[in-house]
Amino acid sequence: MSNDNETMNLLAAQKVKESLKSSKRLDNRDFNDFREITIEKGVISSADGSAKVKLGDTEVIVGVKINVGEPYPDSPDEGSMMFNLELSAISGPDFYTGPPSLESVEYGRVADRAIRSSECIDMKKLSIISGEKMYMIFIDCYVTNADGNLIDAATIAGMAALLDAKIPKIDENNKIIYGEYTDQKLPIDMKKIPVSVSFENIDGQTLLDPTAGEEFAGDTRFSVAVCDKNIISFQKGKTGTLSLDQINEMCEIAISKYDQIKKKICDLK
Amino acid sequence: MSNDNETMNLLAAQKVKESLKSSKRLDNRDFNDFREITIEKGVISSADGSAKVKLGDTEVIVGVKINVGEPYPDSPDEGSMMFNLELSAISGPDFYTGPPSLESVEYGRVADRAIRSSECIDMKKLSIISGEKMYMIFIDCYVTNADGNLIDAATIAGMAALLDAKIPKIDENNKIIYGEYTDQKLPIDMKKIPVSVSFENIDGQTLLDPTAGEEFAGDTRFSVAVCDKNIISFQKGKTGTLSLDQINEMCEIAISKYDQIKKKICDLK
Amino acid sequence: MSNDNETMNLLAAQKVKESLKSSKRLDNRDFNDFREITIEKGVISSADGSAKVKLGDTEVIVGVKINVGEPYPDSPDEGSMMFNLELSAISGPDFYTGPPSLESVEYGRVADRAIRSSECIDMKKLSIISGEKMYMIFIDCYVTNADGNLIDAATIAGMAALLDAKIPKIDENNKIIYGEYTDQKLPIDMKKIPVSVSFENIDGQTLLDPTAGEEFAGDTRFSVAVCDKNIISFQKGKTGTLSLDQINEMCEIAISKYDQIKKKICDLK
Amino acid sequence: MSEEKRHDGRKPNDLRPIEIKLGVNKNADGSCLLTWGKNVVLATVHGPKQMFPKHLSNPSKAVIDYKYRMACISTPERKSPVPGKRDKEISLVSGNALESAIMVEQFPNTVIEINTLIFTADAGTRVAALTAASLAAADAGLPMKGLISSVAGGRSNKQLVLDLDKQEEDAPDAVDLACAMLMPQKEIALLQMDGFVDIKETKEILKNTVKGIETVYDMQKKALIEKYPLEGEINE
Amino acid sequence: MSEEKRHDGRKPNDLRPIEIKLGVNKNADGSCLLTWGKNVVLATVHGPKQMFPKHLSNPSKAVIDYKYRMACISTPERKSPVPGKRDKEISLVSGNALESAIMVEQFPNTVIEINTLIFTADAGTRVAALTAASLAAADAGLPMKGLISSVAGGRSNKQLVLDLDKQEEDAPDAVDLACAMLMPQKEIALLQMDGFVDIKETKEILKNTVKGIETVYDMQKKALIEKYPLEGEINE
Amino acid sequence: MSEEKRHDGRKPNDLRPIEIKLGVNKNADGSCLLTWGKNVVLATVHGPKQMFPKHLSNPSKAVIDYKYRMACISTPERKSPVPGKRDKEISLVSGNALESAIMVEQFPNTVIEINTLIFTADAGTRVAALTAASLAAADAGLPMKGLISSVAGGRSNKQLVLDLDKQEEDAPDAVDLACAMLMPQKEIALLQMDGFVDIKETKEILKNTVKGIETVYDMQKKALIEKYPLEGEINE
Repeated sequence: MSNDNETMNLLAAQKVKESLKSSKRLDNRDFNDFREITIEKGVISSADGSAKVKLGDTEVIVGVKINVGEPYPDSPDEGSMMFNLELSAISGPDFYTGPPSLESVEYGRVADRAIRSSECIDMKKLSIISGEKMYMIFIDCYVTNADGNLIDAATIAGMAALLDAKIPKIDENNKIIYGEYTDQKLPIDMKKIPVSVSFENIDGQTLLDPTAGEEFAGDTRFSVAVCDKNIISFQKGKTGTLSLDQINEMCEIAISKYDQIKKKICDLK
Repeated sequence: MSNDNETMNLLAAQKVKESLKSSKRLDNRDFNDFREITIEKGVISSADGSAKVKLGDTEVIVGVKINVGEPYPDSPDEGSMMFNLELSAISGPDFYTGPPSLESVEYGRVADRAIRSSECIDMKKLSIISGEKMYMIFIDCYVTNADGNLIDAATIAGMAALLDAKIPKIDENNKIIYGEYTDQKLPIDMKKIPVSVSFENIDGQTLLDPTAGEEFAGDTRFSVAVCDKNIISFQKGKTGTLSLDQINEMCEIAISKYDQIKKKICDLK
Repeated sequence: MSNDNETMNLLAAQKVKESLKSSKRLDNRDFNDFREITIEKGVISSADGSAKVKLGDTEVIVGVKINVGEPYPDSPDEGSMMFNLELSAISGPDFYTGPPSLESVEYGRVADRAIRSSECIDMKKLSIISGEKMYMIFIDCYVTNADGNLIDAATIAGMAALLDAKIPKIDENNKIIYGEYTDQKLPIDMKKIPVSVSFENIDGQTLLDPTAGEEFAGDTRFSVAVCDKNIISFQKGKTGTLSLDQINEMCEIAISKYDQIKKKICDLK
Repeated sequence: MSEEKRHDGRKPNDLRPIEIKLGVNKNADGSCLLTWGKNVVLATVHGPKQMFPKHLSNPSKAVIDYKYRMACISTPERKSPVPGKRDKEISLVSGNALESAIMVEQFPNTVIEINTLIFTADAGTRVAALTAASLAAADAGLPMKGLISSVAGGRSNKQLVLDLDKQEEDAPDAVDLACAMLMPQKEIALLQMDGFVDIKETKEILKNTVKGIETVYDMQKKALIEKYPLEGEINE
Repeated sequence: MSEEKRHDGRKPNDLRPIEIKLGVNKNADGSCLLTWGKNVVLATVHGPKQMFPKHLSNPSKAVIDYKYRMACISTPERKSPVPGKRDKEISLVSGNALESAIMVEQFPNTVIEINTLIFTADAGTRVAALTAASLAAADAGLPMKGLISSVAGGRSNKQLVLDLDKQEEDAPDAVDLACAMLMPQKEIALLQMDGFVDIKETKEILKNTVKGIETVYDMQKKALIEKYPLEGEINE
Repeated sequence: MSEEKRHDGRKPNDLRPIEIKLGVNKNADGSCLLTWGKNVVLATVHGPKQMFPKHLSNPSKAVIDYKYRMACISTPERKSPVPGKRDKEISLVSGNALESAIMVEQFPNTVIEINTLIFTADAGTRVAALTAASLAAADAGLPMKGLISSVAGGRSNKQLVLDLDKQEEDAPDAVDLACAMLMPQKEIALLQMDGFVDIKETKEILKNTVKGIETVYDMQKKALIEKYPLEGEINE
């Protein structure tokens, strides 16, 4: 039998808040710790690159497809990249399988901007014929279990899948030969790998890498993407507000997490 | 004044079941007989080929349009065919004029598969320039009165309209000259004409060519398309189940009906 | 706090009808007079031509964009024109921001036909290369305050924006160079400027240039577009009926209004 | 005005042949199959019936949901099945015209679905569809103040003519005026025109069109009386 | 019929390796991750729950809302995320098949959402999805008359074979028959076929397919018994 | 940081000229026409009013339905009227920001429609729209905890600047940070940024942006006090 989701969510939120009164997260994590992260590459044989990422009970699968297309008029010598995130009933009982929800649009665009702002992919190297042909990278992210912090999970999985991807062979007419690959990987600068770090603010306390329960308890999300010591994107989400000091503090924490997560992404074989 | 459709449908179903208790169909037909079939060709002057088919009180109109298009990458030397079936309020009170219903999608695809699997159209002969230009056949079926067994009616009408169709003239740029025709017909192999035979299962009894009332009374549809002694497609519809023996028996019956229906289709002038 | 629109509309209609009993419009206008018209050109710096028109409290903003496209097969030597009218919540509380409403489709098409039928734009002069390239004129009309008679306001604003428009420069590949303009205006024949004149029929009395309140009170709209002494389009709107005499009379009145409105449109600098 | 023969042999005020079949659609509450020259149109009426979603219904009258649709196979080039702006506008003004004839206030909170489907199109499809729809509404037994009768008039190749076909409509000087009247009251319920024509000719076209509408009305009456001998008389 | 080895070494009636994981999705009421050869499919079940808009619900039973979806990344060329006619048809017939197994009349006015998502596709995706969905429904504890077990049979390169992969399905003489049965009752709940095959071979393919379905059913039972030792027994 | 003049003569922390007109839209409950440099945006507020379909309403607060829309004519190339992902995201985060200022819990089960339409776009449209929308909400007399004031800061051509225009935003090293605050409480209600900038500069940009927001807030207050002499004071 299905549960009344809203009641369930309220109960979950209450438990989180109760525990926070004694400054404890339900899973006993430090406020500024990520949950356990596991990354598995090459999980989707039909994709040109793929990864499955688990962030605690949150699980996402990302596949990368490389096509050939016509470059945009304002960047005739560059390839393109598109990040698409899908939430459906498969992701959890709060979602519906149908036209993209506003949430999935927001999450996908935040992950897209983190990767784009890092400039980790050398778009110039993805040009085939100036003004005529270039490689288009499609990154499709499926949330297979939503337990909070989908933005960070999607960004990690997106980068892992991009690093896993091989460039397909093309024929003399610059059409993809499906199933055949060059020995080239995507032109990714390992010094520019982006890392997204998200927080939930609950009654003045900010928790890094929130679970779904913690997200139900809070009314303010903040995601900051970093690249080494640099900030590359911000996104405040939901209806709550934050102070300037809180923002600055979260930036510092995010930078302190960079090496840990980057290593996770880059050390994979 | 409009009737409450669902109540009407239930009443119709009850009558059918009552009659079946004494092994009688309401129209006194043998369980394995088609209703009277009339086929009229050339009914739509704006189409390149057309036919109106009546199957008892079920009536459908099919028009064929032939366009020029680019061949699919995986079949550069072949033409293409598309069967589209439309149910709307015009078809009957159970339908709504709007985006295609799931039912209309299913019926259209079953009729499409029957014609496609028969390989009666020589797709190679519809190529104009390899990899560049070919003839596209659009078959549009409008249900103008729904009284059961739309799949068989649509398939018969589709074949009759295809046999009626003339290939339009094209200019030096391979564009259609509307209203002018070559003296060529579509390359159809008269030995491969497909025939679809559908059954409704009501409390264990299977009735060939069910009326709408019989369809309301049953919960299982089975359609088998045949070509001479060959089976070319199956579709079990609706939520009921069938035994293997029932399937085998319906296949035999369908094959026994082939000559009768094929003759109807082919003997037209 | 928001008002119950329907009740408000009914009240407004009652006031109008009450006043009409003593043959008076609420704003004391003569039955056959337009409200004050103000036209301002060049109001949208991002458009190639634009105008804001106020007709009493009705306000519309029209922008013209000129693109390069492929001509239609049946007019290889001509440019094209498209008029689009948008009603949204910004227009008034009776409208909704979403897919185009039937009303906005009707208003836009009536304004489109008035301009098209006048043949004021020399479409042949908008051809660039016969059968390959031509200028496409997009006219987008936003209703920023709906107080009745949107059709006339949209038609006036459309013509004013067309007269304001400059043709953009194109490069050697016939692509628009955004932000750069030729010193050419659109090829518009000043002798063929169309003028639309609309009436509302309320209990047998016809009022020219109705306000929203008058439209709520009536059940019959009639729009006639004229060009000098010629009739170039009709549109009877809504569910009421008119007599032949009423139509003939409104045609005469519309023609008598031509010079006044045309002068307004053409005298602008 | 010269009285030259038209390309198909008709005189200026001749209509194309019209054939009316009532009650052709067993599933509808009312229906009409109408052939009008090369035009072929089927109209059905279902309702009044409950409207969903409820908040779109009207507590003081039935909503008329009129659909003007052209089959994909009705035009030389295959038409997309997705309705365009033209289809939507014609659906709106045709539904409005029919609403002036049907006693909608008798059926609050309901919807009356009127569907027209044009199988073959040769100009004048909107008036053919509306004429058929009015007959289908009468066939459905809906209480009506009168019939909606409709025809197009206009000009083609310098001649004022009634009921233009596609070839005439494509003339460079063509004027196309579609008109529907509530009959026998002779009230104009639909009027649309495009062209470039002086006021005198406009009035003449209108006058001719009204005459054509009377002819159509007579044919409609005849068809109804044939099917419903008694009611047909009462309708007058 | 020759008994040649198939291109991947299987014998004619061998299925590809199947792996079943139940309850993989913590948020769903029931779920199943199934790998079937190269096919990877996730199925989840949510409900019964209240249906919106209400007028689409059924006062005598739960509505089964089955979605067959292929991920954009499941095919060689990136698939559009917009469902096509094929997706809609498969969703309909698969939902119908499952409805024959679920006691829907126990949950009037509700909806049971069954979602399947194919991550990698290599022919036989509809039977893989349906097999997984049936397990997810059982995992959700829905009252069921039995399990839906499904497999495809057919012909490829003159040989009658079970469980064709994409390469076999692309053979010029390929016959593809998808079948699902309510088990252990052995009632056919889904049957679709395309090809060109005489009646004798058709019967043989059907017979083989039923055998394959029994194999799939055994694997399903095993997976359920492993997770639900007691209930698994009762299911028989 | 150098203090070079910008291409349009502004100093680094200068805003473009802002002009506010309240109550411009007679049909709306509240409205604001705002010109901000070359940007022109109209914002209207309708509601609270009943929400349809009802099952989407919230029993504990009003739903904020914020629409960020760019007119087809607002950009060099004609923009499609169909909203894209960017439009949807900005609508969501802007509506969230306004919700933090409006006492939505006073109006359960209703919807407040906030529509913004950008007629001319020259970078900074989302902050211009949000600033206008907040004024329109105040003009509508909605009970509010404060105003939402918004501005963008960033970097262009090695200089930290406020309120970038399109030309500055197109610089290769551009950083674009859009920020909105609930004022006078100084709580950040919207924050979005793209770029590549070290933490020190980030903090400086944030600090500058907050200063710019105070300037915008002063202009908003002034406009409200001018129109509503008494209420404006109470707002503090």
